[in-house]
Amino acid sequence: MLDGFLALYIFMLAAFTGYEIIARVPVILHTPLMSGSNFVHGIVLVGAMIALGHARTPFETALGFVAVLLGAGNAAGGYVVTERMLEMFKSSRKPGDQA
Amino acid sequence: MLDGFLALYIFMLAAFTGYEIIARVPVILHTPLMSGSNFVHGIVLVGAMIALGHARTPFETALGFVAVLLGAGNAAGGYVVTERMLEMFKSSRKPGDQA
Amino acid sequence: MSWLPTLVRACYFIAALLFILGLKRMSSPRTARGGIVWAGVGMLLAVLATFALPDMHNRGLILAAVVIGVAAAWWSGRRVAMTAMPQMVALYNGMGGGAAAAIGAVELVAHARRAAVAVPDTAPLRPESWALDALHPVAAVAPLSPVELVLGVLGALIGAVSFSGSLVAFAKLQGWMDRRFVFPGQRAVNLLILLLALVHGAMLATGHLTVPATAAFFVLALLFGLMMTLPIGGADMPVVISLYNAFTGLAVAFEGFVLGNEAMIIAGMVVGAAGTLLTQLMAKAMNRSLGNVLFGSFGAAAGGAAQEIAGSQKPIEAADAAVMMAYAERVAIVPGYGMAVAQAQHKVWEFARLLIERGVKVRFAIHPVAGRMPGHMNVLLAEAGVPYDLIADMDDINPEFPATDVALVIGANDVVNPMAKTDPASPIYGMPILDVAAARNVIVIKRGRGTGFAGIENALFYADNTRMLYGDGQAAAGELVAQLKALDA
Amino acid sequence: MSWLPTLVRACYFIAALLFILGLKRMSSPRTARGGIVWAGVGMLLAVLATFALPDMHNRGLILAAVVIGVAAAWWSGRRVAMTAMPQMVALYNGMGGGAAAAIGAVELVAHARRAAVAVPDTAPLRPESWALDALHPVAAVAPLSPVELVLGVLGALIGAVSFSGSLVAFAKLQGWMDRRFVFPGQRAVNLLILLLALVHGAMLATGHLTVPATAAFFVLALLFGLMMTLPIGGADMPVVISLYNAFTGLAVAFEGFVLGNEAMIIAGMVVGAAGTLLTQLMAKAMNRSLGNVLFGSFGAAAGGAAQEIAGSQKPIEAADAAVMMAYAERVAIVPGYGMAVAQAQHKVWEFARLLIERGVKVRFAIHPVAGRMPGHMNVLLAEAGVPYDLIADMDDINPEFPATDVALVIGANDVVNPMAKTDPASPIYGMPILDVAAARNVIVIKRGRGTGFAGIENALFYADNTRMLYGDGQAAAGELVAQLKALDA
Ligand SMILES: NC(=O)c1ccc[n+]([C@@H]2O[C@H](COP(=O)([O-])OP(=O)(O)OC[C@H]3O[C@@H](n4cnc5c(N)ncnc54)[C@H](OP(=O)(O)O)[C@@H]3O)[C@@H](O)[C@H]2O)c1
Ligand SMILES: NC(=O)c1ccc[n+]([C@@H]2O[C@H](COP(=O)([O-])OP(=O)(O)OC[C@H]3O[C@@H](n4cnc5c(N)ncnc54)[C@H](OP(=O)(O)O)[C@@H]3O)[C@@H](O)[C@H]2O)c1
Repeated sequence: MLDGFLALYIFMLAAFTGYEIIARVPVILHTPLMSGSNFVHGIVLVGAMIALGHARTPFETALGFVAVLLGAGNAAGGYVVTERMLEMFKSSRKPGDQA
Repeated sequence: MLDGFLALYIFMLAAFTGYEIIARVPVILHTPLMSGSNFVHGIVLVGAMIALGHARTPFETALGFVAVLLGAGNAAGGYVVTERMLEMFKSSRKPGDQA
Repeated sequence: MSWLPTLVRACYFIAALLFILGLKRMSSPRTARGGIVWAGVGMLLAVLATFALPDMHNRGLILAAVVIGVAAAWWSGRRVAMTAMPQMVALYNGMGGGAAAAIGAVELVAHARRAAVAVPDTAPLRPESWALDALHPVAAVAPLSPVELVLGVLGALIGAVSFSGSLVAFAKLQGWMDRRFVFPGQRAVNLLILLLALVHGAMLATGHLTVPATAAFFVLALLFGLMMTLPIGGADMPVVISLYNAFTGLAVAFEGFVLGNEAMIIAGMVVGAAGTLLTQLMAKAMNRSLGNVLFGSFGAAAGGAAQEIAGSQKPIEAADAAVMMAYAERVAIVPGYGMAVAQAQHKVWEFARLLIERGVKVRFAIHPVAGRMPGHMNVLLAEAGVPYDLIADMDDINPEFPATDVALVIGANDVVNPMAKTDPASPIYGMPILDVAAARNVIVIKRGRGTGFAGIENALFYADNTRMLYGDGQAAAGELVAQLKALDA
Repeated sequence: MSWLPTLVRACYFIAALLFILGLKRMSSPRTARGGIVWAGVGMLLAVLATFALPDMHNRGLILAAVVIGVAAAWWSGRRVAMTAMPQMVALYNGMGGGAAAAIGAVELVAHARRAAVAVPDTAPLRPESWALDALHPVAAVAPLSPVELVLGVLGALIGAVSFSGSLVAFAKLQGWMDRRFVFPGQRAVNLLILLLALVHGAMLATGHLTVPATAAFFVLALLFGLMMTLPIGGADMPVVISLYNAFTGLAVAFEGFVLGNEAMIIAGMVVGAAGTLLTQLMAKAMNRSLGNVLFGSFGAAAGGAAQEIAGSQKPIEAADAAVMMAYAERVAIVPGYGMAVAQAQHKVWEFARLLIERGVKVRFAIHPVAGRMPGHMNVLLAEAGVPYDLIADMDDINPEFPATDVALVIGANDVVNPMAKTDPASPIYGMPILDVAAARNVIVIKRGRGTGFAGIENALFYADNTRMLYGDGQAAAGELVAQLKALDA
């Protein structure tokens, strides 16, 4: 339970941080932000690498391989799609002063 | 260093949380919020109580006593003053719909 | 403890910091573009650091999987059309959920193996212990603690639901699955599946880690994600995708706890919270509650007591429409999904510029759910180079329609359908709409008599002051441009 | 580990949660009042839980100190006038900083004692170990770790600076210290003191914990807080208090790390970050940079090449002023510090209500730094019951002054001084002001020829369209009310 508390604090604070970041975001950014946060949980790739890196049995190795494959897809795909969506904001930044 | 990292994470996340809470606060609330956060660090009282509770020598006890005294002043005074400031917002909440 | 793991943890810390800062930047239009780069740098750092971890086996396999996964996703993400973005997000999000579930499976299997050996592993057998030290200093070489087991199982459940659910969402938006899948008693069946999955999960979490139970648990979880998503209409998919996005975040955070990996905990939890709020905001923009999206019966009433519409659609020629707008004082352009399909934004903007040069006051009126994703129209108009100050929100422009000479509707349907206000039997009843009917004249560009997303008739097209300009969006806009130029020549 | 410490930690967790939620509520006008109650409940919970900790000595002393401290602060906080609030915040904040410094001192002394004994304490000798387990499982019974020592010393330094600095701020605002304390080479001296304090701190942190070094460290730290605050003018005090508030938060977080107390870490850090941002916002509202506030020479140039003002002040009778406003179409009321001093807000609102009843459009124009604390005027007007929608920000109302018939300035001076725009030698040069001079007529209520906070002349009072209504704010407003009523009778 001891360590549980520290984890609880981290969970709580991370939740507040995430919540506050999104609060008051304009509608126009909903989809890019969804995509961006989709990219961020691509960090699951790191966990998948660790899982595969410590797999002992063939079954664990196979599962770990799938995990890394999927995780890599999440991270790379999330990045490309978000980047493409946000690229759209480039051209219109010049004419308008602020949004 | 191990535990240092966890502390670092907590420091970072708490800082983000605090920062985000204040961002975009109206001028009218600057002073009450300053007072309110002044109250919140009155939690130092808890630390002072622990320090006094574990004091061994008379000198430590004296220091601890001062710490508790000051901490209690911070907490109680911060509460009263903030409460009085915020009470002002009561009357005007009714006529105006929202601020 | 050597310096290497410390260095890796420092990289993780920086990555977590960059993720948060990146998301912060992404939530403001001015800094949004830089945000994804920051987050990307964080990701790169974390992945490279993980490669450098000591005591990692299967390095070749890891590299292969990473390369294949990245290459496939990069390639597919680069080449899809802009309009297909939402389903790609669903796809990649499902992958993340699947990865979390697979990690949970590996951990459960490894836990069962270790528990079977009875003697706890020695350090080299479970070398990731360095990462675990912090959160459970004593349990490092022992099997998972009860809290870890519970969170690991929960993470696997949520991840699996997100995986299969996101794939269904992908298939629906991709057009592979046109029909909604509904049958009587569906809710009860879904609830039963969820309950069964939870029961099996509880078994796993309390140490009954048999192979059948594990398999059944994952099958049930995947089935639940499938069944839960099948009955939801495609119109609600962006909200559902956002929800699964939050799910995946949570699953990643929980599996991060099991692995003792702080970067996963924090990134996952931040996304979990941010995604939950985002889901609510998106549902709100469509004037729906989240519960209504997930369990409601959108479209179920459609075709029922649908209101009869009197009158006929009155066509107009491009030349007449161009003249009408050329001599108008105020024109509001209302784009919708059709403009996206026809990729007509460039032509539309060219037309608008010509009008502006003639002194006409032109504004673009954007409904929050026009198109197929929130901000869809804004993104397209931004691509075409329309300045922000010409783009008006629904709330801003609605009071201005009565003073507008011509409202040019291009490929929009549901978002300008007055029946949302008048017909309680309509599936879009209650959705706030753009009040174009209040404009002096309305010109509607669409290909024919096709309905919009909700699949219902639109009284606007039959109104006295409405004229229909039939044709593909891009072609019609091009013709308007040509006519306008001809006017001056 | 018994269940009691776990319960206490659970209480701390809830307290931290309530603090954050409370602060969140306090940052929106609608929910602000509830916010302090939430935070208060959290504090109560944390304190009660701490009393229940096992192995606490000196319970009687603790109770006595708590009762005395709470009673004194409660009593003083209840009875001060509303206008004295800022200095009370400074006082209580200083107390918090002092408490953090004292905790640091206790920990350093105890550390020295333990280090001297050479054998580590046994568990009952340092029973707070339960709280330390989490952050440093092994070091629990050993002396402080290097990181803890460094953070402990740093926390003590920051806390001591906040303590003495806040007391100076209190004395200045209370009017006990009118003169700013400046001498040549002041910055160099201050820097030297800080350096010496840091050197002594480094000694302590590296284990040279002699009594003289410890004493010197604290004396230097307190001295630095004093010297740093003395040269700052009273007008900048709210910003400085906010800065020290953030300091105290940081100090509390660092000492919390030393004690292994998560509630302190989180509450302190949240306040540290929030306070830093708030300080910047406040400085920005006064059009100053933080560096300029801390190291600038506000008012130093005053009296130098001050611009000569031509013309004379033209008085007006209350009866004439009342008639003028009674038949005006638009009236803007501009309150300032004088209204707070005279407690005239109720009379002013009564007068405004009478005008509104007669059909006059009345608005209150609030400058962000009118009065002596940000939001001072808003608080007073809210107290009197003025609805929000009659209150206008500077940015909103400035463009409206040219269309305003009468601007009624009551007790404001610096915030309506046009020399902020015209006279680069003026100490308020560059501060944005309320543009009352643009109104058709200006009526100024003040007692005489007293200057405002910046101590400079005001060209507005000599303008052609300005009339002076001399008198105490409350009396003058009362007379206006009476004259207005007489008009109808
Ligand atoms: N924004 C979101 O987040 C989101 C997500 C999912 C669903 N939705 C839903 O999608 C709908 C959006 O409304 P909307 O008004 O934008 O679109 P809509 O109601 O789907 O209508 C699109 C119209 O465009 C026309 N069209 C299609 N292709 C065209 C082309 N190439 N050239 C010209 N016209 C073309 C179609 O008529 P023809 O076939 O006759 O040409 C159709 O009536 C709402 O019901 C909303 O709830 C929104
Ligand atoms: N808001 C903040 O955060 C803050 C904090 C600290 C300092 N400041 C500074 O304070 C100043 C605020 O400007 P301000 O225009 O509100 O006030 P001000 O410039 O201080 O002027 C106040 C005026 O009120 C008059 N007055 C005093 N007592 C009165 C009474 N009983 N009845 C009627 N009039 C009375 C005084 O003139 P007579 O003596 O002739 O009556 C004086 O000219 C700015 O310089 C600002 O930078 C602001």
